[in-house]
Amino acid sequence: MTPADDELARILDPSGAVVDREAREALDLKEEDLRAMYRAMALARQVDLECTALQRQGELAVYPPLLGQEAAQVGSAYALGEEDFVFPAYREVGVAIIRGIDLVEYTHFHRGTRHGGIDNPVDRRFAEVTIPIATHALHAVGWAMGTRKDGGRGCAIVYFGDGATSEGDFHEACNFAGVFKAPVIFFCQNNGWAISVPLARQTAGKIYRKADGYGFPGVRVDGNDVLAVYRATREATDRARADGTPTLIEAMTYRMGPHSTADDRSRYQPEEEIEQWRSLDPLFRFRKYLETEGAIDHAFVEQVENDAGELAAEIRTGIVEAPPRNVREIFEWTFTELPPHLTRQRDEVVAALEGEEEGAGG
Amino acid sequence: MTPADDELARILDPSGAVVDREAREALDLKEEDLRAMYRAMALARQVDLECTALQRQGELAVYPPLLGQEAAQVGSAYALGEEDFVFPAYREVGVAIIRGIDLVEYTHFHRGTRHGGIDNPVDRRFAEVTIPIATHALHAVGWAMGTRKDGGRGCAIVYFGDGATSEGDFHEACNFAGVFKAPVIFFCQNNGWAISVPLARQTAGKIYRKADGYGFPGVRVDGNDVLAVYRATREATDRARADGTPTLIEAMTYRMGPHSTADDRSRYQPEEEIEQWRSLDPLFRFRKYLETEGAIDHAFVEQVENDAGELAAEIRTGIVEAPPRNVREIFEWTFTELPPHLTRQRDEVVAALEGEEEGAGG
Amino acid sequence: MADVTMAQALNGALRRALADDDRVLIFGEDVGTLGGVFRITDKLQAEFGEDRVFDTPLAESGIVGISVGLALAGWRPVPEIQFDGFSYPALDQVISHVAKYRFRSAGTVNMPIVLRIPCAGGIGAAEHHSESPEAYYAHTAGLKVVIPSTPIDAFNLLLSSIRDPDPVIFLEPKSRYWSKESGELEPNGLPIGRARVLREGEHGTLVTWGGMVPRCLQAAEAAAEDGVSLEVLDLRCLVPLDLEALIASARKTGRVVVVHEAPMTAGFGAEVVARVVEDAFEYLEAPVLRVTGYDTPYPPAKSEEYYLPDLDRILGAVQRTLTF
Amino acid sequence: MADVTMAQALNGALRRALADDDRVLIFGEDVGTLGGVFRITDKLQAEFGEDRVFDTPLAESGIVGISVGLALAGWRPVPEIQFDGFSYPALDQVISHVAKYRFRSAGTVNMPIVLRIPCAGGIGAAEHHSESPEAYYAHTAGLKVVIPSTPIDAFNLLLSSIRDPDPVIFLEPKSRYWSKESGELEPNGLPIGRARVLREGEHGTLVTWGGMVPRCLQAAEAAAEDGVSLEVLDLRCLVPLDLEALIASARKTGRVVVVHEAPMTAGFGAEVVARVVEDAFEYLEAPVLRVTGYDTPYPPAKSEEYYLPDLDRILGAVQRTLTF
Ligand SMILES: Cc1ncc(C[n+]2csc(CCOP(=O)(O)OP(=O)(O)O)c2C)c(N)n1
Ligand SMILES: Cc1ncc(C[n+]2csc(CCOP(=O)(O)OP(=O)(O)O)c2C)c(N)n1
Ligand SMILES: [Mg+2]
Ligand SMILES: [Mg+2]
Repeated sequence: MTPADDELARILDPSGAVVDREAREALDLKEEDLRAMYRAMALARQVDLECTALQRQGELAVYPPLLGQEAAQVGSAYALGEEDFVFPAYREVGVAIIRGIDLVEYTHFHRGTRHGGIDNPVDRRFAEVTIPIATHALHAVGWAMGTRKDGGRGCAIVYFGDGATSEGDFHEACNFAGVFKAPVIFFCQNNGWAISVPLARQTAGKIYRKADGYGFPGVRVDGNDVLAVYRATREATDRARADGTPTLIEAMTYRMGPHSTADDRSRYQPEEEIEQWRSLDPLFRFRKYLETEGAIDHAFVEQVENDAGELAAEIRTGIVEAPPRNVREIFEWTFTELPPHLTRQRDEVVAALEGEEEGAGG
Repeated sequence: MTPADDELARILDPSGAVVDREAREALDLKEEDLRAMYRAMALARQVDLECTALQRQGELAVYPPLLGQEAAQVGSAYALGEEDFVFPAYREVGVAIIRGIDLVEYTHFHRGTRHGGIDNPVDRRFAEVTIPIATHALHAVGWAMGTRKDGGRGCAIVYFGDGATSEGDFHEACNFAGVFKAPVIFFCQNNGWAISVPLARQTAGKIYRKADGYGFPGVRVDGNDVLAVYRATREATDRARADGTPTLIEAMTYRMGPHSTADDRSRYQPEEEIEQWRSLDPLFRFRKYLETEGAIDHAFVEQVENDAGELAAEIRTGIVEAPPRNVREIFEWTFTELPPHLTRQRDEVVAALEGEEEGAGG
Repeated sequence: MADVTMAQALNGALRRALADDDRVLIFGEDVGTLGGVFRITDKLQAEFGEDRVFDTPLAESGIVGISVGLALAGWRPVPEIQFDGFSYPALDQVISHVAKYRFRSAGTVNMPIVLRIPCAGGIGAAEHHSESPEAYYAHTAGLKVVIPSTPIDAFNLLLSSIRDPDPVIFLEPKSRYWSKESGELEPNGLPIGRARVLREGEHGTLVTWGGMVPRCLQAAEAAAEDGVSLEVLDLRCLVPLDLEALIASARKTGRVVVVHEAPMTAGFGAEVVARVVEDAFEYLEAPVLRVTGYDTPYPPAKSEEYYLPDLDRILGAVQRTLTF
Repeated sequence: MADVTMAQALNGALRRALADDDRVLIFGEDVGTLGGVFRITDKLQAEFGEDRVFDTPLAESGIVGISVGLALAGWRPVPEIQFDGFSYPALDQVISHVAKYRFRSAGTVNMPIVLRIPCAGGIGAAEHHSESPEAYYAHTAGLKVVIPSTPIDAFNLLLSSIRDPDPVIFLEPKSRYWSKESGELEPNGLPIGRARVLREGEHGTLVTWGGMVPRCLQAAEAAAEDGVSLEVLDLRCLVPLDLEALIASARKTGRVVVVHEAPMTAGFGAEVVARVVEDAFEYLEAPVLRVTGYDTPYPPAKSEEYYLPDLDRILGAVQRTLTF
């Protein structure tokens, strides 16, 4: 399960050198695209570090870092069109950045101020952050079926981990997608671990090869090679748009951080393994490549770093300074119209709060 | 999806002629085994017809016929050892016959006199009849894991249909079996239909090829060829006993009857398809073969028919003449010891019934 | 006016919903060619095409899970689960997503899903085919729970449920599928959340729903012969509960017996008791009692007559409240 | 006597069960090397080996489903579900098989499974990590439902649950994991099904369980300052329910308030009300009231203080019963 694996599609090697020149040439990416991808990866890394810091400072309840998975997220998301719909799990800040999601609102999820993290997912084409593993794969399939019924050319992409492939819902989603020719991309970030459980205890098969059982293609790609990920995803969207063929992409990457800020990974994750993957850093690899190609220079890298710092600061201010939400909302969010029993409960809370305020004020 | 399929393992062709002489020779079956297998298939068919008749006469609530699937059931069950544990779905009368299950008790399930149908499944090594599709696959895996922990050499075999492969539990069971090297045989009777849903709407993949995704072998076999099914199952038990390797067997067969006696298959099942499969009758095929080989003669066939008639009559008498079960039981079955709230409820019913009886008597 | 069965009424409601709103989709196991094992979707696929009415693979979590996605794509999914006992594999999708999606999106996305589930016993069915899961759903905040007992109600409540912007668990008591009522299958605007007094009475109230409604009416009939006048309240919707009607009847008669098929412990009957006690305590002449299925799994068909509340048990409870 | 936390007590009970009975197996997500996300299984794998204590793939239906098979093979499975909100994918296996297997086999097979589930809120956790699913299980006939509130009870009830021949849903209130009690982790023979009077009182009874126990004790404390003497009853087991203790207290004080975290509608509080009303009606001075979570999904962590019953709400309800 190292990136040296035979079946691994790859364009850049860990040093940033092009190993598949033909594939590289065939990519429909202009220099500005490459820069945008680099930028997104760098922003993702910075936002990720900031959120980890915010959690340590007590500003977030818990945060699951994406450290090390920037190429997998950015490469795949960059291959999407506007009409495509993202179904994230809980670690997809890199995807959110590409899709222009409001990161303050998104981070409020981790602060415990709101659930879901996305206002109006339908317009944003970005579903709520989803914690119950693999459940959202079915939502992606349903959306894909639905958009096809409308003659839309969008496809759905669902992000999940290696552990998620063990859940029944993953299976049902793949099977429905195959049967209904739902234009979905099942994007697995195989980061080697599901909390403390290593891949070998998760499945005895290979993830990308599970696709065959559902009658659609499965591909394995170097998840730390942003260009290879881009290509695999673009090919998948092409297939999906053509006739609804789904694809399962297994992006081989690595969770460089803990499972979440609540995790003590020293109990299970071997230092040597982390060390080994450190040399495969996706951001470093891509920067080397871009520098070699002359697509970016020092000034650009610095500018990106600045922007990243600003974005991080914006998120910090945004969440720390947000006024508390009104507790009325939890009643109003439940149903479109308040039924009598909820009205009663809402009024009780509101009266109590007003009583308190008055008490405090008087 | 006709038996002419490329990947189909087969020993006898539909006319009963041997197409794979080598495989036939390699089978560890004596003539008496062949006769026992034939006998079981013939009994299964007769019991099946009897149960259908019993249902039509109002003696059973509902019955799901196995007509056409005798070879798949008998061939696989005959390959098992005494230490092996059967996890049936709801259509496995042929398996029950091989395993010496009390068919009167078993048929009481369909009469609605009791659930499950099996007294003491642990001793019988035959689990309760299971209606919720695919759920029992996990039970089989658990038992197989458990028996291995005890150093037992038994393996579990779980019977299910093509439709069952769509359920999440099927997937989780296969995945657990692969990870834990649980000695399980996943035996799929692909009879072309899940009630009214044809295979093509059930999955876009091939069933036996799903096994690869879990890291263990999958094989497809002519399910109407009892010898081929026997061989495939025996090979699977060998692998399972050797090191716990699971196997998924897809037995290509056909549901010659309705889904159940409650079903109106004229709404969906094409007559021509049934007709086509009629020529592939598993019992006929095996009899032809045995006759050609001189393993059975007319007298034997007649004797078996007699025995089958007697068995059917026994079942009929057994269920029709059984005294009604005591309603107290439903309280006693729930927990090992009656908790206070159930004692109260039980006493209420018993008092009411005794009141009625006294009322009637007095 | 012709007689219609509840099965026909439900079929009629689905046909009408498909015709009136081209965003309505119907799917599930065997709902297409076969028209459903109870024929509730009979001929709908032929009429509206495979795009609108389609069979799914055999996977209940899948059926409900894709409903969430279809709703996000602007459709109004009306999935069917084949039987009560097979609704459980879908509980995670129902509880974690269907019920919560609006909440999770801070009120920005609706989930107009109607999950139809034939439910409950009394028809001599096999194991797992006679479950009464209403309490699981009623306890899950974010769901509405509807359970009609007559054909005309079934027609109208199914239409209102499909028009509702929020998720509705629509329970269809199988023992009522073949019950008949004379009337037109014309929408009467009946909203979700209204109970119905099926019979007025003075001395006590039977509160019930679904398959137990006719039995309670029979009990009231029988009691009347003994000079006891019972009111019969068919809740029709468990969430939202028609508190007004419930409390009015409890206050009026002062004696309440709740009747349902599900096991007693933590069944919805307990909720009815708790509401009545909270809002009508000073009017109560006797404890509010429950007559329900026993706290055992649903028994084999041949024993269901002992398990389900019968006239004797219902009248026995009424008697206890009258002589308290 | 040293202080022990509930987390330590549970760990101690599991260690003891593994040592005393070599048929006991512990498994679930991350219970091995990691020792569970709450460390309840800390060091058990190292001590008892991978054969007895093992990590499973990420699949809850699988975890519970293999438990049924392991029980058939003569083992005593003690699986862990990582969080309340992830217990739902396993509901089908729990309802259709774990709860029913003994029944289905006509009483010939036991299912000695203890399903451990960290539950409920109050710890500022993320979505789906603060659910109170006890009513779902309590309504499912064939299950016992245990929910301790103190370390020593947790220790003893977990041991009795593991020794029980029938399936037990063992709910562990996360907000109590770090609560301390001084005492020995020595089995005291406490059986399943006994409530506990944590504080005696005269004017009213607070009935509660799990995470709300300390809050009810605080409320009783506060009430005492105003001269109101409240009894606090910790149910500890919802099924079987200790009717005797419940009814005795209700009869004694005549005023009962039930407090729980789960949403009100069809929560287990309703069952408590119904039982009290059925068996203590003539002793009641006031309606039995409920103070519970609201009928909304569990809110974001920052709002949970408004959602969970607090002293004001509890005392307000007590006041209503006192001044009724
Ligand atoms: C249904 C469900 N079960 C358990 C959990 C608890 N949990 C959260 S993340 C996680 C591991 C997920 O691993 P993987 O799918 O590989 O994704 P990764 O976290 O590595 O990105 C677990 C067990 C959950 N969120 N949902
Ligand atoms: C979980 C669940 N969902 C639905 C059903 C209803 N049902 C009973 S049999 C059946 C079709 C099963 O098809 P298949 O697995 O191919 O087996 P076959 O009946 O053909 O032997 C269905 C949908 C069920 N028993 N369990
Ligand atoms: Mg992972
Ligand atoms: Mg089939």
